[in-house]
Amino acid sequence: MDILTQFVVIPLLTITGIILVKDTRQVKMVSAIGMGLQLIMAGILLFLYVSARRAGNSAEMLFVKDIVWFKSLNIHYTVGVDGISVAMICLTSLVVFAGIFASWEVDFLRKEFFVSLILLATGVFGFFISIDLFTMFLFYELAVIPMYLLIGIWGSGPKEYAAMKLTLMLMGASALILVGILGIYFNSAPAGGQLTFNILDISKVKIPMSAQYLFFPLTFVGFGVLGALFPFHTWSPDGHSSAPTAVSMLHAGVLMKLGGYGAFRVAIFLMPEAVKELSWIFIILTSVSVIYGAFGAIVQKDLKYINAYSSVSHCGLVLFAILMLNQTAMTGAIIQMISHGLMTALFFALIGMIYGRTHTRMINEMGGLMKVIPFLSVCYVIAGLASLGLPGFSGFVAEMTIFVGAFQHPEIFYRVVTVIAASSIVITAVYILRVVAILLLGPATNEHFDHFTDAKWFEKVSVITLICFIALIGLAPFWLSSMIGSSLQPIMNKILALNPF
Amino acid sequence: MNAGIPIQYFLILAAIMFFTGIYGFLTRRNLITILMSVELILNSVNINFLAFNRYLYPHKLDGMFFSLFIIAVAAAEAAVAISIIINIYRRFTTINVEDVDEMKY
Amino acid sequence: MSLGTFLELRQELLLIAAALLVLIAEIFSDADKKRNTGLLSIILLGIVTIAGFFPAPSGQLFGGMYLTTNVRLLMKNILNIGALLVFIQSVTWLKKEEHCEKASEYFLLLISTLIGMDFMISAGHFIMFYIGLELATIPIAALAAFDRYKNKSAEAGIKLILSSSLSSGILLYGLSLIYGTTGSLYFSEISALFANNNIQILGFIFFFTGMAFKISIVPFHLWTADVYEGSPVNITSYLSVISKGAAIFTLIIILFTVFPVIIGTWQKTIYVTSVLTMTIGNLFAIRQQNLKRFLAFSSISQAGYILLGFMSGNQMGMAAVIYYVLIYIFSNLGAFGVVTAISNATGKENMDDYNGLYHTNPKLSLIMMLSLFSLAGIPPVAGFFGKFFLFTVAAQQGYYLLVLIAVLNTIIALYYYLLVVKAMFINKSETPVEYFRSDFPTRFALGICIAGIVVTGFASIIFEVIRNLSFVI
Amino acid sequence: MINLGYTIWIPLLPFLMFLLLGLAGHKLKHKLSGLLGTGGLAIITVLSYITAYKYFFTSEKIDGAYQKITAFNITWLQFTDKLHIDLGVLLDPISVMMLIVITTVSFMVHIYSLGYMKGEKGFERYFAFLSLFSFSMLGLVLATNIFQMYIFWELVGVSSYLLIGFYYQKPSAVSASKKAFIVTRFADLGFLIGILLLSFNTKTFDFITLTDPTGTAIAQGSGIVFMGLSVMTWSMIFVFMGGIGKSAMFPFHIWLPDAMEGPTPVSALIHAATMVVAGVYLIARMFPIYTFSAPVALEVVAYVGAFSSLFAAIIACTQTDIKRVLAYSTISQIGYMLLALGVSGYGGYEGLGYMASMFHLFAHAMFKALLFLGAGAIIHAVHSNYMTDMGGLRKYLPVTHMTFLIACLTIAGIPPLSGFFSKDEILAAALHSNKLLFAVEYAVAGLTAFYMFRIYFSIFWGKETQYHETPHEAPPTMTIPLIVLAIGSALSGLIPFNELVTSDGKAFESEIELLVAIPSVLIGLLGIGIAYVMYRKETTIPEKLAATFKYSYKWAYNKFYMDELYLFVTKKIIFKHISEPVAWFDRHIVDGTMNAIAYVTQSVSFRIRGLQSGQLQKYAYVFFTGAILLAILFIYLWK
Amino acid sequence: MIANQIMFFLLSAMIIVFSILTVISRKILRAAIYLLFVLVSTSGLYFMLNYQFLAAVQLTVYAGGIVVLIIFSILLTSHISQRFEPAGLKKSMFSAIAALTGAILSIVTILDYKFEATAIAAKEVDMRLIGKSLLSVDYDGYVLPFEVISVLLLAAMVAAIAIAKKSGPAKTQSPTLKQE
Repeated sequence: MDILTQFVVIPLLTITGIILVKDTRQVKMVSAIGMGLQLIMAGILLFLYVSARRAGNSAEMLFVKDIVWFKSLNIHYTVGVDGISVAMICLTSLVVFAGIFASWEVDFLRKEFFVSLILLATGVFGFFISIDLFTMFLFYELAVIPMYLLIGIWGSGPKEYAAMKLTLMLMGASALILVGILGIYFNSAPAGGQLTFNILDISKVKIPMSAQYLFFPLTFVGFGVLGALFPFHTWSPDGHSSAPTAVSMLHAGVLMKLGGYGAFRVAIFLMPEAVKELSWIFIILTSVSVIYGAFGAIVQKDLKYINAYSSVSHCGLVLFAILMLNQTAMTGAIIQMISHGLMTALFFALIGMIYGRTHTRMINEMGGLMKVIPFLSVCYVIAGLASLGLPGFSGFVAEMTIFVGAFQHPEIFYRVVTVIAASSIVITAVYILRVVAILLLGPATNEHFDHFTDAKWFEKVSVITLICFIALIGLAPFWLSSMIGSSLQPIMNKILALNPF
Repeated sequence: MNAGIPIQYFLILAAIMFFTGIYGFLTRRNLITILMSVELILNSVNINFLAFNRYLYPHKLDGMFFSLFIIAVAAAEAAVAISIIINIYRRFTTINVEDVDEMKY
Repeated sequence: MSLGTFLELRQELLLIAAALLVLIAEIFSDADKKRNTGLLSIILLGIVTIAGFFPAPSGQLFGGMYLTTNVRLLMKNILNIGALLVFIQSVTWLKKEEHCEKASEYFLLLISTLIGMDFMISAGHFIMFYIGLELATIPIAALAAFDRYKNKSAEAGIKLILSSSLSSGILLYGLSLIYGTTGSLYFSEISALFANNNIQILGFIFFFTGMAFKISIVPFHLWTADVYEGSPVNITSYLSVISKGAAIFTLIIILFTVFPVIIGTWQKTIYVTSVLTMTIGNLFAIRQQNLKRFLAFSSISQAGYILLGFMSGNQMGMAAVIYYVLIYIFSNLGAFGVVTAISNATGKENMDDYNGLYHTNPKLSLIMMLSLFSLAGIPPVAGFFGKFFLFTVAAQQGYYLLVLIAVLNTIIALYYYLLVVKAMFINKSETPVEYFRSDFPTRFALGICIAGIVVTGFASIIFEVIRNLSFVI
Repeated sequence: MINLGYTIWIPLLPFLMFLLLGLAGHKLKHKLSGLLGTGGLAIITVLSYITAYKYFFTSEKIDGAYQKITAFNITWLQFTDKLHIDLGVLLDPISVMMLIVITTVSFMVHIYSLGYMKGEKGFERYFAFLSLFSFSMLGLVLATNIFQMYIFWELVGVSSYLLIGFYYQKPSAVSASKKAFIVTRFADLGFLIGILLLSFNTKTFDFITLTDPTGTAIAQGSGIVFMGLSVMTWSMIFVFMGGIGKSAMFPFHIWLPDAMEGPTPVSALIHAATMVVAGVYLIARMFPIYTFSAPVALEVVAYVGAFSSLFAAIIACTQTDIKRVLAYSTISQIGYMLLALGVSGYGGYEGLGYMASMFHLFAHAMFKALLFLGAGAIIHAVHSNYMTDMGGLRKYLPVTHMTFLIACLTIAGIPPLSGFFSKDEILAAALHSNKLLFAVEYAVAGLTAFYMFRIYFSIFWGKETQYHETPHEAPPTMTIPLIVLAIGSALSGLIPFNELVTSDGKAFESEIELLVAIPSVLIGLLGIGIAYVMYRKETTIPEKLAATFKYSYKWAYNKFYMDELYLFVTKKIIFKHISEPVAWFDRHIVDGTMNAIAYVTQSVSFRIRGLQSGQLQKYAYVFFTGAILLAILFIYLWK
Repeated sequence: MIANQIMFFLLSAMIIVFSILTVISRKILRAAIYLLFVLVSTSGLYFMLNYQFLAAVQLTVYAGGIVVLIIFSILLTSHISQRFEPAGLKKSMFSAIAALTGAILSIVTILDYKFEATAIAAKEVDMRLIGKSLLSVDYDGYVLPFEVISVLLLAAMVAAIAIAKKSGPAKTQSPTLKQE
């Protein structure tokens, strides 16, 4: 079996294992082992990828495996990775791994919980390795549905409402995507010949402009919903706030990245001409997302809402950057995805842990936690600092790459919008520091808090793993950036060749 | 036998009968009269078939046979319908169609 | 009659033979052994089903009155499989005291409807088609009214038989007009003589409404919900999958072979009605509490999606429709199987009764969930593939707007499917359905459904086979 | 070429120390962690002095000019072929000078803190943060490119945030730290935009390329005009915005006085000697671009500096919290430096302002750190920040008293202390360039002398105050740094800056301009005299004066209501009129739309239920009319 | 006006009048009788069209079978003298409009079309031909439908039995009639 398919197979085997074990206590171990293995696999993949590139393999996608599936429609099971997918796979395995540990104390229907969680992960992994639009779409939908159960069963607050809203909005998004990919499919051979779902093959032809005008907005908005594009972001705050910890982590950390990645792989990559013509509309929307999300976060009282809005803002930046059709900005977008994935997963993990102790997420009901649970609080501060783009953490690298890249755009409109988007860094600082100040600093407000215990070992595993990687990217971004950049190079060349500015 | 009568006459007659049957189906309250309306409808179709057959395609017998089978089917249908109607009467003690509406919305 | 003729006709002949055997068994068996006729019917139908998979020659019999091709055979096989599943699911219900003596009638009627459907599919002549249609309808009406002591059952029966007679009246009127303008009732001759004139369109529309009635296409669907609710559960599932599937098969065959000339008209017709069907079906389904009624509306909207596959007059559309019906049979029978099992065990059919079902009957809940997801078109179950191909067909013809409407409708559909999932998995209940162990037939049938739901999608070979067979309609 | 590669360890060592103390500090003994931090700093102080020696006295000069040496450089993040962030060490006169300043002051502060922070909870955290700060500050001054500078610019910001909020359980400290961070962050946005503009025009971040007077970067970009100013000017103004924020110039000065909530040694290090002069350093670093490409921006620098210095000096006269007075004094002095840069030219004597600015920076670092540390010793002794609680302390704190006096004299510009020389040269430079600014600076010089001696007299002389416990002189760990710094302040005037730190690296001749110097000394003495009269003994003059200039006093006392203005902007405008409406909009309009869709679907579903009436005939009616309508539609309407 | 035209119009008038009476009569038994008249008149039309066999079938099966069945069922379920409430005005109005629209639509469409008689000579429809066609397996032979309809009739019979058959102990006693 090829290495990429294993990313789907290992979770499935893990699920089987979970179903088979009798003792519910072993469920956790099985999941942890499975996802640990997955993490190791991701590491191996990264290594293999980098060494293959070093060895001079300049194919656009590596480890390509192509199996004809539905022959008559030319649907293939095609997997392959470039630097971007490798990065996303690593991110996913990290977040899932951390998520398993963050949900160590789930008791209610434990087996089902971990099965759903890993099923969700399967969908995400499958999505990232696919280079066939059909399988990509299949895995996308696969990832959405476990979400419903996870939020609906193990969530809190108005969980049923939130779960339903989230699912329906995401499926609505997938409706647009479906129409989009069908449109792409039927225009994938304008000069006659075999229609195809293969992204690489489609990218070699020019989809007729009339089709692009129709299908670019559809696919972009479709994936944009998942990427929390204004005004379709509203599933995100409610969904996050009701979801259990690990689900929030996975959701904000990984699932929202499907949006950015998909928009990049499908909407932008396949229809660059339309991007050039229509990007201004979406640039406006995304920059609204960026600013709006940040402002929205300022006045929220629920920790998860704050982070949900912050995710809107950060993910808006991803979509913003990929629309720039500029290698640097796109590199930044990919790094931002990874960075945001890690940061927000960390945030949600911490919020979950804090909630597990205080049983509230309202910041004004808490205070002075730094004194009682220093470890978690310090981690929260670190997450906050990373989120506001402090150098040394991944957020800075991502944001700066985006801003510098976007600012190289030859048209003044795009540069002005870049400046507007850049101003979000200040607003981000405002809401992050507000939370830190109210939640962690100051005198302890509640006597009950005094007997809290600090993080347990599994919580530490979860949190430290994430922090390490955030810092790793922040301190040594060059390898990631060059890996992604070199993967983007051929794509950009192709786009620019088709579409010279 | 039918000289001087254009085919349209038959067709119009059938149409009138057909839509009278429809009207009956839509307005009669008694299940049995509704069934009778159905018979009107089927009868009108038969007239159509036969008229077409005789006027336009007299060398074949499709229309006639179709009518024949329609009559047979109508009989079977009527039998089953009537047995159900009787059952309805036992259950509801009425065969007023408007009262047979336990299930709705 | 040569052996070849027999082989071509074997589906129908075997079914007739089966019907007669059941009848004889009924007549000559003791009163206390009558329930064995159920077993006999299942075995007989099983034999027929298996026999259907042996290759058979294509061709026409009775001067073109009866046509058989591989794809028609496949359709019959699919219906047989579905019918067999319904048969198996019925066993538990028929064991009840008030039904056990009528078991052989039950099976006899079902087999005769199956005969009707097979003739309908194989028809090469409108008389054959009409008789098949009625044979597939009239016994069903009796079965709907089967439960003699329930008002709702009688009501369902009368609603079905009267509606269907009205619809067949209109259909016949349409056929008479078509006959009047073409002079033939043979499919092959009509298609050649068809011109796009008003009277023929009128005839076509009337014909279409008759079929639309069988498929429950809006606005010809109104009988559906009431009949589904009132009928015994197994009859409901039979109606919703087998009857509907047969009608869909027949309609697509007739549209593709008899009316290719007016493809523009029927595409428009189907465009309008499919949008209506999906939307209205979904809007009604949202509010349903009774699960049978709920599944009735869901099956209406499913019919709307299936219509998308009609939009292209080519074999791809044909294949997509057949494939979807196959999946739909498995999915819907899965869902109905669970409803049946619970209804048999507890008599509960309302959504509230399903609250907390997962905690008492996890397996049934999971089957229900998978079936509903398949109906909703969620991967990895087969419904996803089926829907995708249907949409592909419509998109191929450039009907992107229609596809978009359809996909948006699947969201509404997903909403109400999730309501059931929510009831089973999320809601809490003071008085949940007690744990019970279903008997073997139920489990067997559900197992097959689940296997079908899972395998049909991933095993692309199934779709490819269907598609290759679809070249000759 | 001399080998200076080891200089990379100068910033790295504190970073390692930070990691060590941050990750494992809570497991170490307090004393050990303090000593570790201090020891690390001792090493890099020595390294810095060696580097300074090597650079100034052994490095090769070309054309008599000091060269910019890139001692170390790696590419950290590649954006495009030309644009990349490097991390490295750039040595040139100003960065080497800053090395000396930072390591010296930091080292002193470390030693001082060992005594000052003794027994505090979070001792090791404190030293970890200090190490982080040292790392960041050193990285900032040694930056080889503007983006590296921005990175460390942010990092010093966050270290400052962490240190201001060191007493995290004290609400005032928490809000002060938050304020400091956000205000500077806002300014940094300007810096970032400036960088973006600059890089867009010049396609480089590299300082050497950027500041080469004959290079392409300076030649480029000045042509494009936007709103009357060249793009280069705009970008330099934006870059300067970052400087305003960090250096607490008007209107971003408001965070600095509040920042005094942090431990006093922190104020000495960060908010007096090093971080706050980063703005000055930034302008000095970019100076060739300012003079050649963006003279207008340089003028802006001058005016902002002049205004801030005057403005802060006035406020300083009215404050009673000694740390706040010192904070305003810092603002005022930094205004001086910026003014000096703003009026400077490039090369030779033209660059007098530049040299003066750096000179003043150096001197200021010494004496202001000394003042703060002295203030710390005082606060340590009397447990209060307010001079109303103090008086007559000269008896109790002799060492502190003497060193404080030296510092006050230095800042007042009394010869032969260092402040005299540096201030004199600033004034001279201003005189040659802009008479108005020159006049302002004279006034500020007087005010400075006045307010410094105001606190000096209030603390050490003034009324005899009764203390709960008799104040004690600080321990040697605290007094030794005072003495060292006092010596530094006194003697640093002797360093020949005109030979070492000049705008083009070449030495030039400069001498005391008596015409400028004598009046300035006199003005200083005048200020001291007034303060002597008013505060030497307990008098009512201050109250009377305050009553006379009631409104202006009140305005000045309330810092011209700048804080209130900021509060208004943040609470009223951002929170009330932007964020809350946004949140409301999101809940009700955006979310509401989604809910409305669901609601409409539901209610449509309810409305049309009549269709399914249960009436067979109604069904048939719909059936029939449906058929008829379809027929009409497809026969007559849409064929 | 020749005899057959008179005949035709007479039969047509009867059919139309009695059809209408069938659907509006307020007495159910009368309605059934009117229906009988309609069916008989129709068979007259069949005679006119020279389809004697079918006319005979019409008379026996329809008039003799179905109508009798209907009358029986009427007797089982209604009082003979029972008068119906007339259909509601709204209902009649709407139904009439719909039916009229449909009728107009159909008639207009039918009249729109030019029917052209075939030139091929008509076949003499005698019993032999009918019998042959009915049992022929070739083109224009109807043996298959003929066979299948026997299944249909069997099924209908079984269906009627299945509905009527009592099975097991009744849970609820049927409220009125005791049949069988």
